[in-house]
Amino acid sequence: GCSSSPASGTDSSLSDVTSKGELVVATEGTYKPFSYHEGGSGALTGYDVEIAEAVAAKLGVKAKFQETQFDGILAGLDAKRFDVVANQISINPDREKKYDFSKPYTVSSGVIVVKASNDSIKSFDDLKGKTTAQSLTSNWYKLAQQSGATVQSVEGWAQSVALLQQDRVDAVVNDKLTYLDFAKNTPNAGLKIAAETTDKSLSAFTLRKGSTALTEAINKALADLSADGTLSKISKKYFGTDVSK
Amino acid sequence: MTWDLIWSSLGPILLGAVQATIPLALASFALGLVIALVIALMRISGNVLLSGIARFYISVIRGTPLLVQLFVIFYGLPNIGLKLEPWPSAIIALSLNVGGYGAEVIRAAILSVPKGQWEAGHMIGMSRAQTLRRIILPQAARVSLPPLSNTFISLVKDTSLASLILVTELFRQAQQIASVGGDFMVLYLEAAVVYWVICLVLSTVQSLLEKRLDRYVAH
Amino acid sequence: MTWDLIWSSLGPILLGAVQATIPLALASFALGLVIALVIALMRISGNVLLSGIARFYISVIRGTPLLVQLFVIFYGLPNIGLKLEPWPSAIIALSLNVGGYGAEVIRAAILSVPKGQWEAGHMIGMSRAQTLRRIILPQAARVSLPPLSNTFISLVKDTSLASLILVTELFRQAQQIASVGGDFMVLYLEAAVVYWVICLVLSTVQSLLEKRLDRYVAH
Amino acid sequence: MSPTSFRPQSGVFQPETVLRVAGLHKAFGTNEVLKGIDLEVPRGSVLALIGPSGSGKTTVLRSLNGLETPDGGTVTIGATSIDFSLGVRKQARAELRDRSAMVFQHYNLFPHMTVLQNVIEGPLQVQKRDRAEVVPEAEALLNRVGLLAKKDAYPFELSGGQQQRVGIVRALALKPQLLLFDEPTSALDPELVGDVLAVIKELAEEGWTMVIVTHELAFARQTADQVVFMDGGVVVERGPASEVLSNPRQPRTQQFLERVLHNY
Amino acid sequence: MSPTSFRPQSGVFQPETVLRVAGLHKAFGTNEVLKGIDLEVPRGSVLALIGPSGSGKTTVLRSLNGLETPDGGTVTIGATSIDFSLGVRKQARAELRDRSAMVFQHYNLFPHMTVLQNVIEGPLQVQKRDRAEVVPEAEALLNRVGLLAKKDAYPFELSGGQQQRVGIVRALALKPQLLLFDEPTSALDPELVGDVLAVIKELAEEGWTMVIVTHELAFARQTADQVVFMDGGVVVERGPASEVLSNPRQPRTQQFLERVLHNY
Ligand SMILES: Nc1ncnc2c1ncn2[C@@H]1O[C@H](COP(=O)(O)OP(=O)(O)OP(=O)(O)O)[C@@H](O)[C@H]1O
Ligand SMILES: Nc1ncnc2c1ncn2[C@@H]1O[C@H](COP(=O)(O)OP(=O)(O)OP(=O)(O)O)[C@@H](O)[C@H]1O
Ligand SMILES: [Mg+2]
Ligand SMILES: [Mg+2]
Repeated sequence: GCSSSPASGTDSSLSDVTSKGELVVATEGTYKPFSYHEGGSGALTGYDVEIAEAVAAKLGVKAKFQETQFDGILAGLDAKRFDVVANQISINPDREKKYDFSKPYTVSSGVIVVKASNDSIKSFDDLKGKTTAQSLTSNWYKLAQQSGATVQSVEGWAQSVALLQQDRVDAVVNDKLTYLDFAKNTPNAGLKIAAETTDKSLSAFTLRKGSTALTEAINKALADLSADGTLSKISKKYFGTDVSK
Repeated sequence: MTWDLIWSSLGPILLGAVQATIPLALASFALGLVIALVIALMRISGNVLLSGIARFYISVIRGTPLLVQLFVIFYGLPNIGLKLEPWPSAIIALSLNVGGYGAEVIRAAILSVPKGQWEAGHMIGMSRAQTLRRIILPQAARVSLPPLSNTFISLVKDTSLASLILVTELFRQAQQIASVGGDFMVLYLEAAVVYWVICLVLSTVQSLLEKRLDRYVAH
Repeated sequence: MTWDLIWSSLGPILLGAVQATIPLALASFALGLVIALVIALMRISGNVLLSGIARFYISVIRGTPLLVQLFVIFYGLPNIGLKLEPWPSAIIALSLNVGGYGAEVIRAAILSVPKGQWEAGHMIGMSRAQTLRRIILPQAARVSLPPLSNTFISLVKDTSLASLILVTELFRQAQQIASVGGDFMVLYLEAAVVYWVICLVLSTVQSLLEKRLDRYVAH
Repeated sequence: MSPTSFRPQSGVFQPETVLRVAGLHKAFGTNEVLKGIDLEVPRGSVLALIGPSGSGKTTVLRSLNGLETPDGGTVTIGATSIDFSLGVRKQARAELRDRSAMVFQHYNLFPHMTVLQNVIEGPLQVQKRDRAEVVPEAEALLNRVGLLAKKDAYPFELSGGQQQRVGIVRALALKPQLLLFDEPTSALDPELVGDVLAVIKELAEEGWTMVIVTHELAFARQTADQVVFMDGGVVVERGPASEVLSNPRQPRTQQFLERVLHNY
Repeated sequence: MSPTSFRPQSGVFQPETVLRVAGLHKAFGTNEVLKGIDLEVPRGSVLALIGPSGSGKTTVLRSLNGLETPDGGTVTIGATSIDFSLGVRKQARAELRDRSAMVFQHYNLFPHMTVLQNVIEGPLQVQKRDRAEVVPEAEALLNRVGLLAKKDAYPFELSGGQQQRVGIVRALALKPQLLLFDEPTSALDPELVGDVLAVIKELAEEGWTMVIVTHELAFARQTADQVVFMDGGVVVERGPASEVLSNPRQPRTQQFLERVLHNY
């Protein structure tokens, strides 16, 4: 709606944050390992959460997290309920029309995950005529569709896995990082990676259009955190490698 | 720009309504009514076991979220070897749901028919089943029409949950389109208007039906 | 292992029920009843404008998904400068919803009180308002108890949508826990059982209340 | 139309007594409502059952029509006899029901059926008779009570008196051996009572066997052969109509008659 | 108890005529139900309104009690006079209502209130009288009709006759200048009718001014001073009770009386 149009006049995005002393960050809270609760019902944590906290610290404010589903996250950003979204939102041209993005803090590729016994899918071209499951957040929707797959939207990763295991879909296209985390915690799931994209997906903090000052401040903070090794450290904690660039 | 979006998304949303929402609602309602009638009859039968089963069924259906019922049927049953496709799963879950809510409506409607009607049926020599079928149910039909049409209106909106088990209906269409650019507010409102129009049509049909059946209770 | 999960998650889920689901339902129901009464009275008032507004309100509330209503109040209203906190937003949306459904129940209950009761009220000199308050509504209360308790049971389950607007209630707790280990089937079932128990308690309260109020209609 | 259709059914087996009730007992919970009722109604005669409210009159009628199951006693209608102390088979109760037909206080017409449909429902659906035979018979009966013109009307379009006349025709169409009336005029406006009573009186004159619960004492005196006065679940007094109504011997009967006649 | 409480209210202004109705008209849609009704009831006298169903009797009573708004004509009760042809202010209708009290055919007691609460509701809530004064008065009235023992019972625990006596007490407790009865016994079992009629008769003897719609002609003959026979929305015949009921001059009156008396 009209709320996405840049605020006319001065950009108060940064001064608003500093004056109230907190950066309001929207996240799903149910998206392991990026944004989830410790042990299920403990404190909010995750890769995106920790990076957001580090960025807030650099800005000299506290990060205040608000958790809701993907539709609420973006609508809430429009409604000025949040300053920024940290939820592995991938940058794409459609979204860039409506939102400002920071510099990316996750660089990852997409993977096709299939059942271990499935040998018929080895590349994106093999998805032609197959059914894939896909969460609404992710950016791999188009890729799968362009490869000729029938794409089913699902609410999250856990359901994607159930659909695969029950042979209700042939493949799941998702972020590689999500799969790796899952495979680490659930070694006997009977799934495997069938193929990986060559394209990289870039995830970044998402802000309202026109939040130029805040975006720049976050970019600077990210650069600082990258320089002092914080990003890398957080990344290694969750993924064992540095995925922040 | 917003109008463009509304216009371009209207096609897929209406398609979702016509291809999934409406047929899903109709099929589930038809099947649900049969279940509701059976459960209602079990509930008012003198048999302790049958009425106990009916009570339990109604209590579980009405006491637990439809979302979970859908999930159990679609994702849970395969664990015991019963794998149903999305559409059958959705129709089963939704009609079981209509069965639970509708059973109470039908039961109340049957009980609202004056006792004298049962007696008049017996007097002319009818059995219990015959009296029920020819005398009581036609009168109960009129009484249960308004609450049943409420159940149907709820059902239309509840079909949106079928998106969780891979049925791409009206609401899912709106969500998918919205998730690309993030215009959830616009698309949800648009979907809401479509639901509203469907419900308005249903209400109109209800009024017409009520008028036709009115002689059944005017006395 | 599954039992461990159920056991360890029971605490947070019950906490969600006690801290959010139940208070949210109670507050919304109380407020919703007031709205329902006002709308019902508008609807049966002779005034064309008032009853038109009431009809429109009921039609919109019942014809559109609650999710969208919540969405509009929480994410839409800030666009016109009205920014409400999650809890007030949830209570407003849910009570407007109860108001729409409850209005029809209360209206039907008022109309079900025999006309002679109005006349007896007028005969002893009461005004319309006085008759309504002292004679009609107490009798309508008993009639509307079962359908209102259905509305309440639906409301309890509908509170789960409040998670969309940042209220961490019962179902959201289950979702959070499920998202870590992927055991959504187990946790959804667990949540369903908790809802069911809440609904059973409500039904029991309803039966007790019905018995207490029964003299109001026994005649 | 032929007046034949208005005559009682003649079976092969024709005992002189159409109805015989002996020692009928019935309790609702601990409330003993019938404490041994004996009745005997010869073919073609009319018995008027009178008594205060709650005395058990309706319960007697309902027992005869199989709507209530007595705890003890025997009921014989025509060739069917049931001893309720033996425990009752559903079958036996249904047979009893087939031999009698009842006219209710509140008519209990089927509101979703036209007048004609109300009348032919039993003969068609239960007795499985031929439509081509049933409809003319029903129309003849309706004509007889002055309601042929209303055959396609719905009950709610009729006055109470008209509805009750349909109720009577519905019972007649079943061709029962015994007609039962439970206060057939007490729900009617006073000016509508006359029409219904006139129809009943004609039926009596045509030789139908009937048991009538009524508070219309003048009517009972004129129409009934026998009057039975019940109170508290027992028969207090019985005898020829004129005798019981004009010269009651029992004090309870006298008191009741006085109250009903409101002698100011 | 003091019999005073059972006496009609005496105002300061005491005209000889308590009720005067002139040219009362009322149509429902195109159905003209009252076509100019004139009535006059002197203080302490009883008027019985009789006539076939649909003749407009109830509509007359309801107009007097402000439950119906006539299209034309004047109604005067005591000091209050309303000309309905001028268009009616709510206020005037309420005043009319305050001067009369009605006893309904179906009692219309408040089912959620005890007998005593039913009786004191009007005096307390509407007339804003003192509870300490109202309750003893109500109890005295209940005692008078033999129902003091039932004061804490709910209506559903009473027989029809008892309920109707409570209905009468509820009306009396309002201390109206005019009592209206709409077929007060026609919903009652025949043996319960007597008690209610006896109470009404006593009220007549004590000097209450009353209009009674009734089909109990014997009662009307004994109790009423004046009988008015209505048919088709007009007064067909009027006069002293014994005259109209015993020697009706109009053929329509004769016909009606015949039907109601069911002369077989
Ligand atoms: N189904 C029932 N359950 C319990 N008690 C009943 C039932 N039917 C009748 N009774 C009781 O049986 C007694 C006799 O009732 P019945 O209806 O036979 O009397 P009645 O003589 O027909 O009275 P009335 O003139 O009021 O119709 C009453 O005390 C009544 O309360
Ligand atoms: N509210 C109403 N709307 C339309 N028509 C009405 C209404 N009330 C009464 N009538 C009609 O007015 C006429 C007179 O009715 P009213 O009740 O006054 O007659 P009545 O003499 O009291 O008859 P009864 O002896 O049956 O009580 C009838 O034709 C009736 O249908
Ligand atoms: Mg009876
Ligand atoms: Mg009347």
